[in-house]
Order: sequence, then structure tokens, then C-alpha cells
Amino acid sequence: MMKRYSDYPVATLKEYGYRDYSKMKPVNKVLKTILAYVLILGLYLSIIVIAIESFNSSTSMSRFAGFSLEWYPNILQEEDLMTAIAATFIVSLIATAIATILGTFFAIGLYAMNKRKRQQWMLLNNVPILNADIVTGFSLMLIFSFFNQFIKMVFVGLRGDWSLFGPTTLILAHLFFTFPYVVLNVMPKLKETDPNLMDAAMDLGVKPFKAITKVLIPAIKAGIFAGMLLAFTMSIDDFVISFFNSGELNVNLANGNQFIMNFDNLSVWIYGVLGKRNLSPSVYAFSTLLTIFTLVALIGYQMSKNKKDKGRVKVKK
Amino acid sequence: MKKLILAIAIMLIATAVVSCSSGPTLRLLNWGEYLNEDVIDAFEEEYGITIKQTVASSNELFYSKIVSNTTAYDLVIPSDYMVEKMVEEDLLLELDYSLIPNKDLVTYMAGVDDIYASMTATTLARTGETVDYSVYAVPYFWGTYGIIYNNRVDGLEEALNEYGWSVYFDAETYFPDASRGMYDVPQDAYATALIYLGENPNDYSQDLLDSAQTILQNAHFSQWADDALKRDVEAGNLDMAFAYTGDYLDRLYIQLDDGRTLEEVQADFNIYVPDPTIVFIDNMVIPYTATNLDAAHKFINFLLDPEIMALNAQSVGYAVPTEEAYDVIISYLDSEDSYLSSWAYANQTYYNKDREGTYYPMTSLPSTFVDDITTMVDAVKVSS
Amino acid sequence: MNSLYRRLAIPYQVWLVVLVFLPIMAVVLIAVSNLTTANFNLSDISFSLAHWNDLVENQSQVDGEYFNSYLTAFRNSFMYASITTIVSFIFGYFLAYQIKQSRIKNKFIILTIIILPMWSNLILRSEALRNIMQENNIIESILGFNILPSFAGTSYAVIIGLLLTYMPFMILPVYTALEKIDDALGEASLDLGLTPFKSFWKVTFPLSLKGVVSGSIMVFLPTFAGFAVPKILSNGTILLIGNVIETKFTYKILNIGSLLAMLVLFVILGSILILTRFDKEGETLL
Amino acid sequence: MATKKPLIELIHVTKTYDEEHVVNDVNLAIYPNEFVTLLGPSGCGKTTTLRMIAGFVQPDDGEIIINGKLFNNLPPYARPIHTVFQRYALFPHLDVFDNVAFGLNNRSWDYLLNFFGEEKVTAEAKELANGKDVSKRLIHKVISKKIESSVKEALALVKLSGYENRRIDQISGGQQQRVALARALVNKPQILLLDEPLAALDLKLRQNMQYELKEMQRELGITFVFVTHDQEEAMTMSDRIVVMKDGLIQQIGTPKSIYNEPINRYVAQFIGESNIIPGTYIKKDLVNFLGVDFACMGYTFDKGESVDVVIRPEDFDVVELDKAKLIGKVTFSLFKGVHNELEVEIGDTTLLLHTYESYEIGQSIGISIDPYEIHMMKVEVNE
Repeated sequence: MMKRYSDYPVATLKEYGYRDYSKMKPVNKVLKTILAYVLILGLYLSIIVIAIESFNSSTSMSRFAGFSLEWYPNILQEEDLMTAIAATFIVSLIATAIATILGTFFAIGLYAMNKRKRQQWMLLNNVPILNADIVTGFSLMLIFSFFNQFIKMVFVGLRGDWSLFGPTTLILAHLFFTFPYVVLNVMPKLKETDPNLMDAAMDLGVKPFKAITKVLIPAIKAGIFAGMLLAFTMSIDDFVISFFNSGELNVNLANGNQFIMNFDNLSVWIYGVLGKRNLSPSVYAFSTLLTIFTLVALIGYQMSKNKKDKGRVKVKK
Repeated sequence: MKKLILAIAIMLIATAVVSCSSGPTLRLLNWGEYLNEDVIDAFEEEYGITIKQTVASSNELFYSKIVSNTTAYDLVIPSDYMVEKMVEEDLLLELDYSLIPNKDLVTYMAGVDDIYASMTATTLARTGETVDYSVYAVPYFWGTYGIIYNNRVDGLEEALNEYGWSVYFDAETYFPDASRGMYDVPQDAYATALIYLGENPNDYSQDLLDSAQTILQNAHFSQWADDALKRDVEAGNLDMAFAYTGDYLDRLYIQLDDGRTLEEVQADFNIYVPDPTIVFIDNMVIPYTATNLDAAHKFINFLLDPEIMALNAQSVGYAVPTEEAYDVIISYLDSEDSYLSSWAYANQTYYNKDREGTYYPMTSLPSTFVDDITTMVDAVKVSS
Repeated sequence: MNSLYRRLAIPYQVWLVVLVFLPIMAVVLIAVSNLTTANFNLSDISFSLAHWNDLVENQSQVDGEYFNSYLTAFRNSFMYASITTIVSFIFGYFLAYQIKQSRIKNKFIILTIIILPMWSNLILRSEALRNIMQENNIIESILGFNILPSFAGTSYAVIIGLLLTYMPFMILPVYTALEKIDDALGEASLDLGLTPFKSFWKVTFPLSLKGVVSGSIMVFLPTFAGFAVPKILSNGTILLIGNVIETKFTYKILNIGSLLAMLVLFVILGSILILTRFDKEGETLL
Repeated sequence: MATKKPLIELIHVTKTYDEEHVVNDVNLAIYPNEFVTLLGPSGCGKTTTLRMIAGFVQPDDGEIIINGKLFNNLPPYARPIHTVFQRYALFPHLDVFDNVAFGLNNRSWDYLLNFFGEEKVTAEAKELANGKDVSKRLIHKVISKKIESSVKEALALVKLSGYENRRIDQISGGQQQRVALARALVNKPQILLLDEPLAALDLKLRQNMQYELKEMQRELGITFVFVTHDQEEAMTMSDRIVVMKDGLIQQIGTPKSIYNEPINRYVAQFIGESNIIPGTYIKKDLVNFLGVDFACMGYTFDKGESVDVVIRPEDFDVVELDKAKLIGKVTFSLFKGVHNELEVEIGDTTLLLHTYESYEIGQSIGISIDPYEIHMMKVEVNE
């Protein structure tokens, strides 16, 4: 109870026509907190199970035979898994990088349009996000096979087994659904910037495109990062669209040999393996590593940021 | 951003270094974990040919990979009906047996010959043409389908041995509380239903389709899946499921690896192979896309060697197609290595070369039939 | 802004037109023609409504009752997508609101924590969920008891699976919308005599509607047309339209598959139209 | 005024954020029908004080008394207080009418009956019923009508009649400000809190609003608690000004007394421009600064005590050199319209002067000061 200084009576909610729920408040708060944590736990439930599987000494998915870390180093031993991981990262990183860089410029271009036009293009921009994966994947495959045939018709000299399908189609397909996420996340930040910002920069003698890199991009950094994160997330977990559009990397090497690499990404590979055989728990181990690594990086980032912020306040004082 | 590009570059270089290969390559389109690493090493060492394997999970994927010609595969290992389809569509090259001398040293098991004969017969019935499939294909592994069951359910084993297919399909009469799983391949479901009816599983008519639908509905399947079936029976979450015998052996070997005995595993879950049953045979064939014919023939020849075939079988768990390879496996019965002796024992139990039975390989049905069967199976699922 | 910048969008405009319209046209073409494989043979193409008739006339009989299994699959899709959307709206809104109340400043962190599970493979995640919904599972083998009732294969399992997979798509747009609401508005309504409860319904909720619509569509569409999660968690016993389409494509029954895909496209188109009424530029999409 | 009962009392009110006293032991009484302004630079705790009165912020210590009752634990919605927010906080999803009606529309039945007078409402309902039974629906109808007319009245008061159906983003900043005002006034609050409501308006509009606000306050008889950092605004409108700095109240008084008799250097400097010159209190009515003795009035200090002398720039008289008490050299001169601003150097002290005549730079001028224009403050030890 607060220290009293005067002897005025205490005002109550009742006399102002409201019911007093303050007694329920702590209970309410506890319930809400519990529910919130249960929900977050729910989102991570499958991740936790995957982590447990990765520590299982047996390959059985339903019986925990004992704690073991053997599957972690084993990731490196499994060539197919490593190939799939490499393909996944190559595709996702390239797609994310291109989508982030070009997508930012595209967003700037769309932002420069008048409102009505921009809204029309944004509508189209949302189609790849909202379209069903299976429709996107299948229809892109149709178009790519058409391009494939076409290219083969035009360039008759191509090796018989030449195919557009492979990293090229996979990256193109991934770009198809990652661009919109970048554009979508950059656009609101562009709207938040001062419309005179660019004019000010150019007024100071900066060339138009330099003004973008020096002035605009730093101002919309947060949007670009969010777009990049989402693009990467969508890309790394994509299954259906990749399923229809994957193939092999097939390069003629200088010594006359061919370099072939299966470019099925992890999802497609898992789907293929799962239908036929047991997955080795190394896949779980990899999944767990990825989650833990990201979480740790995130916490580290936040902690370093907190420190910096504190330092800044002190300087201000 | 610079860091990102750097990271990509490093990844690219790293993967290039990891998977860079020199010398001729054999591009093999195969099922997952269907080729013993030791065999690959032996082959690569002997011939200096690098094997690049691509894994696909269904015959249909094999087919589409060949048809779409996205990669030029030198050797594919499709199953029986897909071989029929591929031959029919002229996707396969004839084998040059002069490059496969080992073929003369081995004898195919009786069952394998039956299967090839049956394939020829179905093709004849359908197209009026007589095709000798051994011209295009050399058997890789073969296997039966069976009913994998949860042996912790009292009386199930005895009932299966006594009444066979009925226990699995007639859910109202036998073990109404038991959970049943079916392979999630429409044609497999259709074929098993026909076998239960005493029909040839490769026949097709509207009446048969309707009867099959009734049978499948009455089985009240609680699960339609692929790989999950065997794992669920193993864990005791499912009581009966249609499965490859090889799938059972696969789980069996894993449990043996974990230190359990054959009897213990069989007491948990076992497989019953009905008669008649469906069989499959996976075959080495050379698709028209092949660029390295020499390597493909060498590989086929290499695998026909009984020792190599037995070695390959060690990690796979399906039946070897030649009597010579079978004998090599059986010779391990008295091995001191308990794993090898169990393996030999399992082969003797589940793949005995003297086993008599009627085996039906499944043929490739015309796409309109497949469409109808798929729709029928979807209707069964929807109505459950 | 400089009109020069407008030129930056031109490549993207071409890209969007080519890769949005052409593929959809191709699907429509296959749906209403006699083309059968991915290899076009445009010389002897002809228009055909046969697939549509197949679709409409499809009849299956169970216990004397006739039904169209495509229609049932569509109905299933609607039902599961609606339930998932409603439930994830309730919980997702709640969670987004709690995060907003918690005053965590860094949106990047929230974004990452919510979407991090998506970095693990969807099939693995669904299998993991299915695993622990079974009677004998890995957690049971450790703890000796089950944390979830064993309802693998039931519609509950499917809904829980869909919910846990797609709820982030509800949380993020709602959070974005909530974050954009000026705190002063809530204070103003309290100041004008509204209790916090009433203030929420009169101010916060209407203003977050944009995010709710976006989130609902982001949850509804993938659940409506998806197939992996329902397939795994229902043990293959519950068919959504996505499962039917997947089967058709797998077995190369392209015409009917495309026709069904076209019908799904109509649903998606409708959703996009709804979305544009509330959120013209999709600002609250992910 | 002292005999009146205060409407709001703040007793030892303290608020701490991050170990920093944002509001530090504030004691303040606000009386009915008073226009009180909290004045200070940003970060001085004036807004926090206002928010504690409104109920958005809980004090860490001390009491907030409204109408003779302790209100610390009551949420904002239960307080007979309304606020006009700095950036108006209008509801973007509602039009002008619904914004203004928002408070009344969401009140309980009993509250509204009481607000419009139960007897009046039933009487009107009876009239409408035409002899039939008065149903609850009918009363509801009457109340709705009453709300409508109240809203229209309020909009008329802020001169926005006819804008009812406009969307919030369709009206100008000044109009938004008026809507915010109407939204608060329509509820007939006893106390209206205004948090820098004019800050976002341009100069002309701001000056107009200052007069209008003051008028309204006088006419409606509502107590206004006004927060601003603009001393001119405070001077124009307020009955009393509370000058704050670093969470502490520096001085409370009428605009005039604060201007003329700043209690310390800070207040003197914050309120208008002033010259603060160190001096010595010699004896009653005599003070010495800049080496010269000046007659002064009304201050009592210890004899010989050091004091700060405050002289407003307009209070200097420029006189002929021979009559001058001080002579200085003009170092800077700027024409400001009404007056000239001069900087005059006397020794090493620079004084700021406002004169009506202009003087050249370099020119020597004589200065004298009337005794009543000389203000003195205690010297602050800390500074």
C-alpha cells in the first residue's frame, strides 16, 4: 500500500459506474502468459521433436534408445544429404541475394509510380505469394519446359542432354516467389521516408542512382532486411515449387569430363527418400543445428544491440 | 551484402571441390539407398568409372525424368510395369549381351522367369505384340509384397496364416478393432483387392473397379502411406499394412543392428506373404538418353557377378534374382557374424528360392485406367 | 520522386507479366484442351470440355449414397481451411497482441522467432507432429506418458498440424497492423471513458482489421490448396483438393489436374479481390 | 482564491524512470475554473505530470487528489477528466461525427441517463410515446437524439458545423485539432487536459486558437490544465503558470508575477529575455551592480549578500550621457519591427536592450533604470 500523505477518501470504480475487476487481473495475466507460452511452444513443438530425434542413438523414430551425438558428425558422411544441403543453400542464398538486391530496386521503381498504377502492380506482385504452391510449381514447370524446347530448337548444337532444368530453373522459380516478399517489405518503408529525401540528396549534387545507394537504401534498411529474411525463409523451406522445377547441374569441364550435381533441394530430397527409405537422423541433426545456430545468432545480435544502446544513452547523459 | 556474396562464393567453391569428379561417369537413376556403397567403391576401383546417382522415389518419377530428358541417364532401375511402359514407348535401348558375359554364368530364379513370362503375356494381351523383356532388362532385385503385422496383437499371426488376405480386407469379420494401412499407390491398392477377389490384378473392367472399391472401403483403412506404414507397425501404432517384404527386412536389419535378436523382432512385428501375391522386379535398363553405353553395360555385368550381387543385397534387403547369388547368401547361415547369419536366415525364411506360389507383377495400365483407378481410390479415401 | 526511377521497375513488370500470366494461361489451356503431356504438340490441339464433364459426372457410391469425390475434396478444403483460419485468427491474434503489449521493440527479432520453425523442413515437421500424436512415440518413450492424445490420422490432427504450420502467417500481418496503430488512440479511448476491453473492440480491433484480412488470406489459401500437411497428419485418409491435384499430377493426369488447379485459381482470385478491398497494396501481407 | 477548495491536488507526486526522477516531489493545487499551464522545455516532466493526472501513468509516490478523493488507483476511463492529445489521436476509422460522439456512444446506460438528466429524458420519451408506455427502446431513441444534438453543439462550438461526415484524413491539421477539442468537450468534463495541442499548427492558426481556447475556457467554466514549452503561449492564456525543470516545480504564479519576479536564474531566462547581472544587496532599497548603486524596491536580503539582479531588456531607459547611471558602447543593433535590439557593452558585461530608437554600432549611450524595474533573486549555489 502506498504511503498516505492526506486523509482524503479513496475514489472507487463503483462510484464512477464501472465494475471493479482488479482482483481478477493477476489471474488473468497469469492465464494470458501461460497461453502465450503454450502457443509459442506449439509453434516450436515439431522443432523440439526433431531435436529429440537428432539425439536418438537409434534410427527408430518412435523409440528413444539412448542419447547420442553421433548423427551430428555423420551429416558430413552422408554424401546425398550434403549434396542436398549444398543445393538448398546455393539456391536459397543466390535467390535471396538476387531477390533482395533487385527486389529493392524494383520496389523503388514501383514506388516512383503514381498511386493507382502502383496499386495495380502491387496486386500483380501479390499473386505469386497468394497463388497455391502446386499451381505455381506446375505451371512454372510448363513454361520452363516450353522455354527448354524452344532453346533446344534454336540452338541445335546443344549437347543432347542439355536441359534448362537444374539450378537455373530452380533459382528462377525461387526468384518468382521471393521477389514479392522483398517488394512487399520494402514498399512500406519507402512510404515512410521523407518524400524530399531524394530531392535533397540530388540538390546536394549526388547523382540519381548514387542517391539511391547513399540515401534511400540506408533509410529503408529495416524493410530490406525483413524482406531478405522472409525471402530466405520461403526459399529454404520450399518444397512444392522446387519439386516441379529441379534438375541437375551439368557442366562440361575443360578436361572433357562432366561435372554433375544433383540439384534437388533438401525438401525434395527428403520427400523422395521418405517415400522409399528411412531417413537417417542426420537430417534431424542438420535441422536442429540450423535452428540452434539461428537462435544463438539472434540472441547474440540482440545482446550486442542492447549493450550498444545502453552505451549510447550514457554518452547522451 | 558483400558478406552474403562471399558466403555464396565459398559455398559454391566448397561444393565444387566436394563433388568434383574426373574420368568417365555413369549416371544412374536409382531408388534411394538401393545400392551398397561397397559395390560402388568396387566398381569405381575396377573400371575407373565414377557413379553419379540420382535418387527418385517412384517409377512415375523415373518415367518423367526420362521423358522430360532433363538429364541424360545412362542406367535406370525401374520396376516391371515401368519397363513395359518404357519399352512400349520406345524409351529403352536393347542390351548388348556380348558386353555382359556374366549373364551366361548365372541362372535366374524360377520366380524371376515367371515374372518375365507374365510381363510378356500381359503385353501380348494388351497390344498383340510379343516382347522378350530380357532383351531390354536385367533383373536387379525382386521381391514379394506381404502383410506386415503387429505380432503383439493376440491371434493375428494365426489368423493370417489360416485365412490370408481375408484377415486384411474383411475388417467386419476379422479383428474389427485392428488398424489397417494400405500402400498409397492407387494401382497397388486396386491390384491387391483384385488378388483377394481371385482375379488377375492386371485385369481392368468397370465391374472389377466397382468390386475393388467395395473391398477397399470395407477394409476401413486408417492409413494410406508409403514408408510410414512399416514404421508404424514396428512401433505398434498400426496392426496390419500392405508392404514390401524388403521393407520389413529393412526394419528387421536395423533392429538387429541395434542388438536385438531375430526372435525378439519377430515377436514384435512380422510379415506374412500371402499366396497369390503381387511381386515386383526392379531391372537395370538403358534409356535412350544414355551417353555412356559402355559404362552401363559394364555395370550390369558387374552386378550379375554372384558375389557382388550378394554384397549388394547385404545392405538392401530384397531378394536377389539369381540362384548363384542366393547360394552365396545362404552360405552365410553358419557365419560367426550374427548379423550375416541373421541376414542369411531372413533370406531363407522370406525369399526361399524353393518357395512355390503364384506371383503377379503389376503391369502398366493405360492412362485412362490409371485415371479411373486413382479417382476410385480417392473416392475410397474421401468416403472414410 | 524522379521519374527516372520508374524505369527501375520495368524489368520486374516484364517478369511479372511473363511469369504470372503465361503459366496460368498454360494451365487453362491444358484444362480445356486435349493436350496431355508437358511436351506441347501445338499442331493438333483442340478445345475440349471432356474433362469438365468427367469432373461433374464423377460419381462414387458408398453405402447406397452417391457423391462426387471432387466436390467432397473441395468441401473438405473449404472446411479445413476455414476452421484453421478461424482458430489461427483467435490464437494468432492473441499472440500478436501479447507480443505488441510486451513492448518488444525489435520487429526483426519477433519476425525471426515466429518464422524460425519454418526453416526446418515442412515434411520433417509434419512427420514429427504425426509421430507424437501416435500412441507409441518418442516422447512417450522418454516420459512414459503421452503429451497429446493419440489422434494421428483424425481431423483433429490435421487441424492442429495446419494450425501450427500456418499460424505464423496470421501472427505477422496482425502484428504489423497492430504495430501501426498509434498508442495514443488507445489512450484517447480510455480517456473518453471506455474500459480497456471496450477500447479494444472499438478502436484496436477495427484498426487491425487490415492485418486480420491479410492474415486470414495468408492462412486460408495455403491450407485450402496445400497437400503435404493434411496427407501426412491424416495418414492419407483425408483428401483436400490439393491432394487430389497432386495425385493427378503425379500420375500425369494433367488435364483434370489442370482443371482442378484452375478452379483453385478462382478461389485465389476471389481472395485477392477481397484483400484489395481492405489492403490495397498488401502492406500487411508478410 | 485560497478559500476555494482545490479541484486537483498533487501531493508529493514522484515518478521515476530508469533511476531518473522525471517528476520529483511535485505539489500543486489547481482550482475550479482555472487555466493552469505547465511550462518547461521538453523532458522537464510536464507531460508526465499531465499523464499522471489523466491516469495513463501511475505515480511511484505521492497522491493525486481529484474532487477531494484519492484517484491514484483509478484507471483513466473512470476519471472525470478528458484530454486533448498532442497529435490529436483522432480515430482514423471513424468520421468527424463518430469521433466526437465516440465517448458518449460508448457510455453505459446509467451514465447517459444521468448525463442528460433522467427526468428530462423520460419527459421527452413520454412526449414521443403519445400516451403509450415508455419503452426502453424509446428512451434509447431519445438518448441517441440527445447525443446527436450534443455532438452538433460541440462541433458548432469549435466552428466545424457541416463537417460531420468528413473522414479524418480529409480535414486539415487545424480542423483536426478542433475535432479533438470537440471530442473532449462534448463529454462536459470538469477538467480538460491539453498536451501541447497547438504545437503542430502554424503561427497564425496557433495565435487564433490561443484566443479561442481562452474564450472557451472562460465561457464553459471548465478547468484547463495546459502543457506547453512555448512561454508566449503560456503567458497569453494562463491564469497561473507552473514552471518546471528536471521534474521539479521552479515557480508557480500568475504570468505577470512570473515575468516580473522570476524566482531564479532559470525562470528568468526561460520566461522572456532578461539580463542577469551579479550584484550586492547593500541595504533596504539599495543594490549595487556594475559598480554603481541603484535604488530598488520591495526586496529584503541580508545586508551585503550577493544577489542576482534581473532586468528585462525593455526596462532600460536610454538617457542622455550626463544623466546616465551607466554608460556603454553599442556593439550590435538589429531592427525588429516594433523595437530595436541592442547589445551594449559595459566593462566586460554585455546587456541586451530593447529601444524604440535606433543607435549606431560603436555609439556610446547612457542608461538608467527605474527602481521598480530592478528585480533580485537569491544566488543559486549549485550553478
